[in-house]
Amino acid sequence: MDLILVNIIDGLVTGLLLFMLSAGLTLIFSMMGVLNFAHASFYMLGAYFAYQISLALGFWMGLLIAPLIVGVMGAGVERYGLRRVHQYGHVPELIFTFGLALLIEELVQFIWGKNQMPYQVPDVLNFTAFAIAGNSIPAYKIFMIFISVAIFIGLLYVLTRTRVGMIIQAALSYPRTVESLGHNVPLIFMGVFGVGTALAGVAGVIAGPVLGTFPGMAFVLGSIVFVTIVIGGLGSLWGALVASLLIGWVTTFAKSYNIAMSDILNGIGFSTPENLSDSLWRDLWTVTSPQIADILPYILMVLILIFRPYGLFGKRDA
Amino acid sequence: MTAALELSGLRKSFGKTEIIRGVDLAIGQNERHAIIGPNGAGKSTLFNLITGRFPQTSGHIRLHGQDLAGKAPYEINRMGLSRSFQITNIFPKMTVFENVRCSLLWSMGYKYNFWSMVSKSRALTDGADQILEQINLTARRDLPAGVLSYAEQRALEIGITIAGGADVIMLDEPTAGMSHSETDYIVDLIRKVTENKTLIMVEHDMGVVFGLADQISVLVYGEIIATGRPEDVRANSKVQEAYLGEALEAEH
Amino acid sequence: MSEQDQITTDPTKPAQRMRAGSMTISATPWIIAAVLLIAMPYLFPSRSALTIMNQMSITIVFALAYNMLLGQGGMLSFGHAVYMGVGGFVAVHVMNLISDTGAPFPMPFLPIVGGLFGMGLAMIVGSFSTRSAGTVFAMISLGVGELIAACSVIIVVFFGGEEGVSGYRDEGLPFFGFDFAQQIEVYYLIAAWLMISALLMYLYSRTPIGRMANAVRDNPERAEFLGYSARWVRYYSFAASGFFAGIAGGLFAINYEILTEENLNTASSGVILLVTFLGGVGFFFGPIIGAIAFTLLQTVLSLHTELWAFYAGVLFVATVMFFPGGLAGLIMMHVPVFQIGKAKQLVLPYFKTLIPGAVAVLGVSALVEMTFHYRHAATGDNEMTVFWTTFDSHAILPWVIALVVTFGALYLTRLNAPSLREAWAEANTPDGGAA
Amino acid sequence: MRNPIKFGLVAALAASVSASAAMADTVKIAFIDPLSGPFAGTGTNGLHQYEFAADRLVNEAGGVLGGDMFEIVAFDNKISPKESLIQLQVAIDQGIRYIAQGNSSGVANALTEAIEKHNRRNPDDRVLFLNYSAVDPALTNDKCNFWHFRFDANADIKMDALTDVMAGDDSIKKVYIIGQDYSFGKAVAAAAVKNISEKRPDIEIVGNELHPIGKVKDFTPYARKIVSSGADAVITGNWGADMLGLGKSVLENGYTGPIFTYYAAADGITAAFGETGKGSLRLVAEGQINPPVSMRATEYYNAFKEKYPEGNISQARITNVIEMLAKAINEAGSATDVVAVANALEGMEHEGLWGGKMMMRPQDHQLIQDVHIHAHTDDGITFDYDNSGFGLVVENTVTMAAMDSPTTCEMKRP
Repeated sequence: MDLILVNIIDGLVTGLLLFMLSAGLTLIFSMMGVLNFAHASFYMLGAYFAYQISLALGFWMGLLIAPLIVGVMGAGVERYGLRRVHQYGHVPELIFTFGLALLIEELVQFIWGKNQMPYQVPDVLNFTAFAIAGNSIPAYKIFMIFISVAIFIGLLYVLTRTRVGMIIQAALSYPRTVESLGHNVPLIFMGVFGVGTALAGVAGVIAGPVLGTFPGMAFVLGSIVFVTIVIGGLGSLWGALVASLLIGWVTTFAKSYNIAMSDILNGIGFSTPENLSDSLWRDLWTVTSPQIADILPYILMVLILIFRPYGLFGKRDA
Repeated sequence: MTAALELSGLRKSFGKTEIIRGVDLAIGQNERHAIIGPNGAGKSTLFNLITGRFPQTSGHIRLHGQDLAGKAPYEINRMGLSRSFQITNIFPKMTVFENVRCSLLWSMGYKYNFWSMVSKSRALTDGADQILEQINLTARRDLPAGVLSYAEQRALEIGITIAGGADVIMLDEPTAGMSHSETDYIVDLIRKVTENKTLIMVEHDMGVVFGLADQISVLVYGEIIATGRPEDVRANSKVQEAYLGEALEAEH
Repeated sequence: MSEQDQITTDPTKPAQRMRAGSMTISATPWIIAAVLLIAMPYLFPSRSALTIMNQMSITIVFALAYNMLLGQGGMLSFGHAVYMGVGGFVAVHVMNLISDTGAPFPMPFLPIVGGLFGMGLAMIVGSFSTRSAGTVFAMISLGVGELIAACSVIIVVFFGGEEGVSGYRDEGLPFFGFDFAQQIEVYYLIAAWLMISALLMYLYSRTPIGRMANAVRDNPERAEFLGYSARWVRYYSFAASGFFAGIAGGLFAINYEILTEENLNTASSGVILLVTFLGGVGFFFGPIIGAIAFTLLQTVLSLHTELWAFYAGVLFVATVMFFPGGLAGLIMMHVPVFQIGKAKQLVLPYFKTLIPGAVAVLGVSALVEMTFHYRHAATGDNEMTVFWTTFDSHAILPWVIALVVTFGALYLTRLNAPSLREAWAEANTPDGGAA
Repeated sequence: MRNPIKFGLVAALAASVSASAAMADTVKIAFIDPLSGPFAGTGTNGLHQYEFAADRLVNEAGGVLGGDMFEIVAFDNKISPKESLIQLQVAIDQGIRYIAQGNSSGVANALTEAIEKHNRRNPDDRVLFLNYSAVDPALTNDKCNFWHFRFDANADIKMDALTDVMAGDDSIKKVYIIGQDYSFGKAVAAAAVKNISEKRPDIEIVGNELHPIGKVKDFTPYARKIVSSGADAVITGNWGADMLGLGKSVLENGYTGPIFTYYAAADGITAAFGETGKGSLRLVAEGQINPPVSMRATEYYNAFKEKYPEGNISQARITNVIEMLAKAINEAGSATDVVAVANALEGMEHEGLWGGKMMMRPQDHQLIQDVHIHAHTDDGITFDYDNSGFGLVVENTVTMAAMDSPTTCEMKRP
């Protein structure tokens, strides 16, 4: 019972982190129709910039400045890269971001080398907030929850209460109409791209110290972000939130409880073969839930796409 | 003799809004039937229902007596119904010749054939060339369809629509956005290529409608208020009142 | 048969003249390719050259298969390595079966086994993924790719875990006396399969279903109203692509005698997308160029610099940004110029712009290498070699020289670019106004 | 249209492959390991250690066979088995007879099989495989061959040593085993279970599980399970980012006991663990760095640090590879007759630079040597890793570990 509570908190942290990435991605997708493969790379840049800044100015300045730099870079990529490729169609756009992701990874290795960076949790937050049955919850995790929730509320406020937000929301559903109403859609695109990547940057800044700051960090997270927004429904902010939390909890619980395939198979009436080690099916019998925890989201996505192609909350067909 | 196309009690709602509100209509073999009506009357929706682009909410559509419920567009096409689109809908990257050849493939029995070369079939090549001749695009044969002029693209669209040999042809505003001379050209073309076929068309241009159609149905707010020969419809007071009057006045 | 066409159609019609012409030249590239493939080992007899050429050939088959989806069918797959991989794994298992049982099975037919299993898997996955093209297809392909790749370490019985599955290619039934122990024999086996598969894939694109694949790519709705189910057309393309990907897998099994997790993972799927796009999806021969260029980058450039992936990334992004038609598109841009007969006019402007341009590119890469060396090389190890010149990367002079050369070349390039642009426009205008 | 291009490109390829053609009087060693991609850090550091060892231990001492110099030729395999096989062919074509590789047992497995096939099919240019780091036990058991020599202690030997030390610690009652879901992770888990149940049947194994390799973003759930299982020792074979992620997560979430592991040092990991890992991390490895065993070792390390201030000697065994190869070549009297060199290596006894005797066991070509249990700390560190002040200090030593351990190898000699 205590462990369930701990897992709920852990899953929440994972889910909210995922949400910060997927929120920007889903905004970018729904406005511009671009599946930005380089999104996780901006997350990585956020972590590296914050690390570099924290060496000179400390963690908090890193948290402030790094996302700004990432956002400006993102806007630059939109202005000078994507906008040019846009005229060729969606597939070249997607492939452009794919190439960009490779390039950013190479660039990071070029500048910072290939080793893990010693980017640490700031001392102020390096203590145990509270413990549940011997499981300590680090204060930094509470801080991560706080930041993510603050960003979600801020995003919701901007989208629903401000003029810019109204235009963006309108552009989510009716991109062409908004354009014909005389709004500077390219500028909005650039802005949304910048803000989306800056959000990814924030995620990188706060995740870097706990999940590690290394050149492979974008690749590890890369495709799972797509999975999230596809499950949630492309273009839906709420969908992104629900899917992020869903994935956070599903993977956390699957890892925490050793549900063995042999138990499931026994439960539905198959009996374990006697000489398991010789059986052709031995690998199936020995599968446990932690082994497959990280591929569960992919299974979920494929199933959702087959039965509900527009995702949980999506309005438009993907 | 069964009607070529028969609609009975056809309804379609989008959310709470009912766009088609109970249409009953029978179109006979080899009839040239025009559906007219003011903007927003549901003409294109009706077209899309018949061709399986949307499922109907209730009612029946029968092609040569066979119910089309639940049939996908390609199945309906194979039963002998072919359509054109209001917005030009061709294969812009392929050549004009290939556009037509593609539309011949199914009806010539090639189906999902992956063992014979299309260029080796004289029947295909000759068939496509004949159609090009009919629609006067032989000179444009090897150009990508996307670079043709608007009128030429419309002509190609009609060519694609009739190429498969369907006996029920549905044209959605074939002369929309054309100049006078272009319209005359297309009307002649339609008359020529729909010889001995059933033609159903939606059209705004009254000149085209009265020049081409044997029968006219007037669709207003999702209901057919009148069906009949052109002169009867023109004389119908309900039509005059609802729609035709102003349209005719505007034309004079 | 083509002669008959010519007799019955009217040769005075310009369009038919063109088509008749294209029929007669179409066999030439195939003959040249075959002759080249036969001659290649005489030019480059070393085993490593053979190995690299084998790798190229396998990549070409795979890239062509991939382009059946992307270029001809308009389907973007992020998990296509799976079909090649599974075909390859089955091929290795069959190879082992041959070794164990001594079954009389000649190795040259092994790729067919791979192809059939690749196709079988594609038929299963395609049954639910080809319902639409676009994002849904792309995401299902990503998901399925990840799933099967993850299975490769979990289902050890079939995929052999991280170590993979290996076998011996020389224990099959000798084929006309060849047992395929030597690289050169394997080279000709793979070359033969390359010719067969490329030809089959080319012919496939000329069949009714191949033509309809293009039609569905451009306008699925219109295709439906022509009697074709867009879904079934996609399904056929997908299955055919799976078949040829499986053939490539079988060839991989013969060449390397081992298949591992890397044959299935998403990185391999990404690479084939890069290869195909780099070569150009719009032309049948595009992926061939892409496969050759990428193999050279990966295998040969990486012998010379650690930064090969960086250069590959730059090349790739630049291609997408400036030449969306890929390398093949770049080549085909020149066809009209040759047809008009003004190609000669381009030689001098090209010379004047591209030479400084090339120097500038090399200069920039030298600067990149020097920066990298300056930052990452061992202390005291100041000596470095770029373009066969050895110097001290910590001294000023080499930097000054590199900078001056680079910027000078850049300046010259910019200076001459407008005249190239003019010459290009001029060369593309036929004499006597519009065509 | 494509053919002239193909021709041109292949011409360029041939030119560049043959540009670095063989020179007469050097003994070339191909170093085939990742120099680009995620594992490039480890690979590059290994390359530096090879180059340094060849220069200092062989070339500065006058070379082998009265003046032939060692040269390390680097090949980037991108940690891909396929690329490794291509690079192997390139290396053989350049006249290289010695192949050194270590990162990833998957690659090692592909290479050892390819080399065995190559040597059988091409008796004129056979090569030897000097495996300096791939520790999958199968390589010197079921999959052993005459051309393969392993200089690192394999996973079973290391686990044997590790559990010897654990067996002596009575405070350990509950052990949790966790590893990456692939051959090495499974081998570690199996060896741990076997050894513990033999040596300390009273220890309860409270957890034994595998997680996907390189895919776990957050190890917290695993850490929770470990903490709530009440384990007072953790055994893991994790390496790279998976090691760092697991270790940090376990320690941050309330675990205080020892973590016994194989690879949790250098390449940024020591620095990233820093203070967090002190008192918990225990590494099993050969080669004693701290405290230094001799003046010679100290000088060697200092010279290395002078040349590579950012580098670490993280694979001490590389010096053994170089020294033993040089000895074997001299003994055989030829660098090209690899059968003679292999015969000389078989059964060779050697006094290592980092202390201790070692012997290349002839039955399976596994080097038998001292295995140490190190602690991650900043006390008593002469040579730290990652310039972080932290490093490894030897706590326990098992001399000539697993000397009489059985092997299933059936060596076929030419």
